[in-house]
Amino acid sequence: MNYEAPATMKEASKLMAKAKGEAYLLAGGTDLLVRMKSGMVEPDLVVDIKRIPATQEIKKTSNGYVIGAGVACATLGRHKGLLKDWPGVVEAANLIGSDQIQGRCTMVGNLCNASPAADSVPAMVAARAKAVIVGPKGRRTLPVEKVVTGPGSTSLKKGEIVEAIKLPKRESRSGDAYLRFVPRTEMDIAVCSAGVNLTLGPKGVIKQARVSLGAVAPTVVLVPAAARALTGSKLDDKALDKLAAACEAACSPIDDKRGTVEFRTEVAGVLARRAAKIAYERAGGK
Amino acid sequence: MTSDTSYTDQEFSLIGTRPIRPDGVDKVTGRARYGADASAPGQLVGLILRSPHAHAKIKSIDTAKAEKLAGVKAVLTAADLPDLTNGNRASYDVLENCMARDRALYDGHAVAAVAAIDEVTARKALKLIKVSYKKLPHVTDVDEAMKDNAPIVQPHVRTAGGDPDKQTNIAQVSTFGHGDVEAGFAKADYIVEESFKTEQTHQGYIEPHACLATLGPDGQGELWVTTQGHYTFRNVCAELLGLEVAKLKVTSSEIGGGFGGKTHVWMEPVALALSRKANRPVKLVMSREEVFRASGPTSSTSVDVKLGATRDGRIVAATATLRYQDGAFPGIWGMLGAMTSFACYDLENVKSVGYDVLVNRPKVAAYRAPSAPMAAFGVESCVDLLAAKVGMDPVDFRLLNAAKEGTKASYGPPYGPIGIGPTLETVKKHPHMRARLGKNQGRGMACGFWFNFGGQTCCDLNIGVDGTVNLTVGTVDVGGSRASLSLIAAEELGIPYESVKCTIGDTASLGHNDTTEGSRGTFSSGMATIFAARNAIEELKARAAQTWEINAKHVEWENGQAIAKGIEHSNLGPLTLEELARKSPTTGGPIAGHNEVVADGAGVSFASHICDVEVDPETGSTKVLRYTVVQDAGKAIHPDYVEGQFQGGAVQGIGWALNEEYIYGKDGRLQNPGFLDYRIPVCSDLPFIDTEILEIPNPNHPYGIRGVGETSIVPPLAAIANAVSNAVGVRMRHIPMSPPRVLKAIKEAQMEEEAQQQVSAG
Amino acid sequence: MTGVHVSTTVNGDAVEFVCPGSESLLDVLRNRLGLTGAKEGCGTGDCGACSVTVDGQLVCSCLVLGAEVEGREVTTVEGMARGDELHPLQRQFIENAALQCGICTPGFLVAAKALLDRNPSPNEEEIRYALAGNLCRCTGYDKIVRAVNAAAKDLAREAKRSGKKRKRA
Amino acid sequence: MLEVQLSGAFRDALDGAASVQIEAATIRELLRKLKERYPRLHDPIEAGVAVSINGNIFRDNWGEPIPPGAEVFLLPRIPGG
Repeated sequence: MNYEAPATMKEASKLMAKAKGEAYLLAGGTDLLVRMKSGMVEPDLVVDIKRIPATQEIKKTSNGYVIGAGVACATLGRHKGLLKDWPGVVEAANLIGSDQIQGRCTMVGNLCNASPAADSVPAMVAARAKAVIVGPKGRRTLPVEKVVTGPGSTSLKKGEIVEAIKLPKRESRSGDAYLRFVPRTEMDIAVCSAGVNLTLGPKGVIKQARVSLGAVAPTVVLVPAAARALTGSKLDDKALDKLAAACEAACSPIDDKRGTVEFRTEVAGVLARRAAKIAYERAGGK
Repeated sequence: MTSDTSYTDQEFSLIGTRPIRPDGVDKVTGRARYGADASAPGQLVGLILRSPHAHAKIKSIDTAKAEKLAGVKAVLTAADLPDLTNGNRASYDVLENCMARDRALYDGHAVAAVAAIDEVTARKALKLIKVSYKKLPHVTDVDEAMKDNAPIVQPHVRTAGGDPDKQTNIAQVSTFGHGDVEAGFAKADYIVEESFKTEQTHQGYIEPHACLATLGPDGQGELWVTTQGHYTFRNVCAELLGLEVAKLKVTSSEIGGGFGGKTHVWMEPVALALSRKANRPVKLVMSREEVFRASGPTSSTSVDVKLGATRDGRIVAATATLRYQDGAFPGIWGMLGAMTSFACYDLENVKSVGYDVLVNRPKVAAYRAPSAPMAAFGVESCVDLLAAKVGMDPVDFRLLNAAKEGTKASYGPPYGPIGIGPTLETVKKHPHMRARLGKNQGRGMACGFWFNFGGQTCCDLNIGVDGTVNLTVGTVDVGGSRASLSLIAAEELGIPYESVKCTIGDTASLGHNDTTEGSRGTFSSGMATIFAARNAIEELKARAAQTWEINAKHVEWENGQAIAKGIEHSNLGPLTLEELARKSPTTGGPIAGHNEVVADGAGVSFASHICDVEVDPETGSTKVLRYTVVQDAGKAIHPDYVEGQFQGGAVQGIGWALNEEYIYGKDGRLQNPGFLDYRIPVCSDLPFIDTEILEIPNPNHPYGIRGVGETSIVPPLAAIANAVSNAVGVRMRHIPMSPPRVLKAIKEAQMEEEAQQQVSAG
Repeated sequence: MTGVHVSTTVNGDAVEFVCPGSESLLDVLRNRLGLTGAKEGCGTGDCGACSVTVDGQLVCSCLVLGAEVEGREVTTVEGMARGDELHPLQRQFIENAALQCGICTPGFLVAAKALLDRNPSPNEEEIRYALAGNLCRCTGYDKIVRAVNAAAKDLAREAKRSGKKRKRA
Repeated sequence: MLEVQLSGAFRDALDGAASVQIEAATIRELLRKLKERYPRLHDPIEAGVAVSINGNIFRDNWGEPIPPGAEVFLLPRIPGG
């Protein structure tokens, strides 16, 4: 296996584009090395992008934030601006694994690993995050929910690399939250999860909402019906009931070692309710 | 007498104190050497190819391509491990488990092995081995395996004492008890009858199996291995490979946890055989996945319990049917379940029947008080239910029915002095029982029993020229026993704890020692150490007499020194151990004490646990809020490590109760062979675990020691089930009580309640 | 096989090694550099027995490639004691009987040190969550949490004392 | 004469008999005589046996004397974890 650590994204993209055999990008490596260990993948080439300076940066711009592909989730948790503006996204990223894993894992890696249970993805989807992709044909930007097409597969073409995640500018009177269910307090993969991002209008009425669910379908799902259930409400019980029902209706999970269809469906609704309450409070609602 | 095993009440100066452990610095600096930490010049890397099928006929194995790969030094199949077991079926089972012969019996069963110059090459070689399988029907569930039309796991197996012509998965049926249960139930005012299931769990030691094997064409070999019993490993490896026992030296490395799982050989004979074939040292280390798929977890079970009591709260009849799966090879796990199930109680009429059942899963091994936790889960759940029916407090109800000295145990013999009553009295008085509970919270308690064992033991105690002491023992230090044994030697000799250096001897330096199991480490090596020290004292007295030129009968040993007794010797000052040691070259040479003993008479042990939980009614998630362990230790030699055993056992039980389980797919393959989805408790899942050590001396040990290692895993399953049931108002009958199971139980109860309300409304 | 040549610093010492590109840092430490303090309990980042720090960041060395540490600073349990003086965490683990078999101990020590470096006075909950990536099967974690707590107090006392000294000087 | 109580496989081997009468002064003598007199006990005894004398369980000390009138139980030999 060849190991390369290029200094620029262009070089990295070129290496990936011309690679023969199995080639993988290495950011945090917390998924890739596990799969190498188990023999599930046997790379001929691994391209480590962490030596590319831009991948290590969190930039605040007039449009929000640009988070480099190599930024470890632990670093997000120490970023005061991000914590204030996108607490839901940060707490989702900080739920991935232990402190040890946190020191390595990245949101882009979490996204491109293309697991329906990825913790940071529902929060990013709810936040309208976008992926900045570089490839042989230049740069393009894609909503995060369009990157993953199924378990383990993405819409990225050969040689394309997600270089950064863009989070929009935080609107006033808005807030986000992410909750997942795991059997233990730490170290588990989400059995199901929910991300909620909402903006309030006057008098605490929800003006806009986005609700996403994880681990209840082949990919993370955005649930417009759930958003509609919240919009126009002050998050009263009726709205919450409708939210839960919409979430349950959007679930098409599987039975596996981590949970049953019934359990995932039921608890997805419970988590959406709880996350909505937190997001509402963060947005300044009561 | 130097070898009187009976208990004497005495004042101790060191026993019961908490000095630091002798291997502490090695273990906090990374210097301590475990199974995978040893290397030998020219060593090869060994890897094992494992069956991807739950049950399959092995039609052929083609190793030609692997053998031709550059860097491969040996490829091995069952053909390289001929059957030398001489009709000994138990030994043949071990051989077959190490390497499948004509059939792969479970997912993960070894079918071939390689040794190569490095891991990359060894991995490539494994891929080049072509095994042709014919899949056979499989069964992994214990109840399914007992059905008449179930796939047969081992065609030769017949139920012991049963129909000699009938193929079956039921290897053994064991009945225990006394009295007349039918008559007992006829007298009962209240009867409880329930069925329970528990899923398979693994000991989960953090150190995978690992060894470094060297075996030459001269039949001489060495094995460095993480094991609970290096002498047993030596005997088994020698038998399977046709070696002379004395020519195989086995050294036990530091052991990174065992809990019963390192009492059996798994891949060690394969490592030795690879080394013999390659004529080079071979290091073989299991991956975590291999540990889960192919070492020895404990049984999954299906248990029925029926209890009857009279209005005044006396249990008048008790029966249990216990079905335990043994994996693919016959074991005694159902029998142990039957023996332990009712051991806590004084019962006139009791009967328990244990079934040992074969399934296509890995061979079951001992796991800390093997088989007792599952039986206790069923029985202690029913005891709570029955107490409620009678209208008694569950602790009072248990106290009223608890076994005591003279009670005929449900497994047969009468008890000596025992601790079940005192642990319950302690629970009753404990502030934990009076702490307030909040919403969605519940409290549960339960009792547990384990036998404890002794076994063949020997040790050497050698006194150095400066009066320091080398104590060499043959039991493995799994949890701090070197500290306890050093305390015992120092106590007997009357010298400081720091003057004793305790070492675990390899098989060439001591006689046979049984495997360190059955909580026997401190009990039996402690006994041998006491006797060895007393033998050394006899010698020290003789040397003092020689020095003083008086008769040895006038010499006594007090506080680490020889004293000449009698007015005629008042001019003779005491001689310390150090002085005698320094004089030893001229008084007859080195001074030592030895002992070989069969340490029978281990004291049975009882525990009662209290547990508070909070259950999230919307997700079924359970959090343990508070946990208290009360257990009889006989005598706590080093209380830190006694507490450690109580806490560790309780937490293993908590994991088992809430989240740990082997999950098999329809294809009979293990779905979760890793620490990600086999969920052992993490630090943030738990509160501090409070402990209360009771000391009811074992009459059969000079210091009153009972084993302490195992009993603490017995009550948690039931204690937590009782707590969760009290919190949610629904009886939990299936362990682990994972969130999906708890939520389902809550929902079903709600639906039932609603249906009943509709009926009554209609 | 293509070997990668790596120059790095381990426990303050400059070291060089050549390893296959696919080899983990854990295997490099154990098999090439003779530092067997970090243990492989799972190889998948789920047990923390292989914990080390890379440029001060706590990681599972089984999930880092050896090739990645070019020019970095790696610290393992072997680098915790200063000469013959044990780190307060090491001392307190021994004094509190915070280990039984000891296989998880190196990982716990490295992780606990990373915690105290970042948060010198953690409460019980913070200790428990910071150590959630380290599995221990013997102790039930009780005495480990107590040892970390005691070491934090020791370090605070030491810091106070050396602070005073500095003032006096 | 001792009354030897049976349990588990030993009882099953003798069609459910709860006890047998036998004269023996040590565990060794007891086991030898049991095997001679009850050939069906041979296999279960060989598979692993422990003897309880007045409540104390012996697994290996076959030289242990059995006092007259002692309460004797034949148990399967059991391992631990």
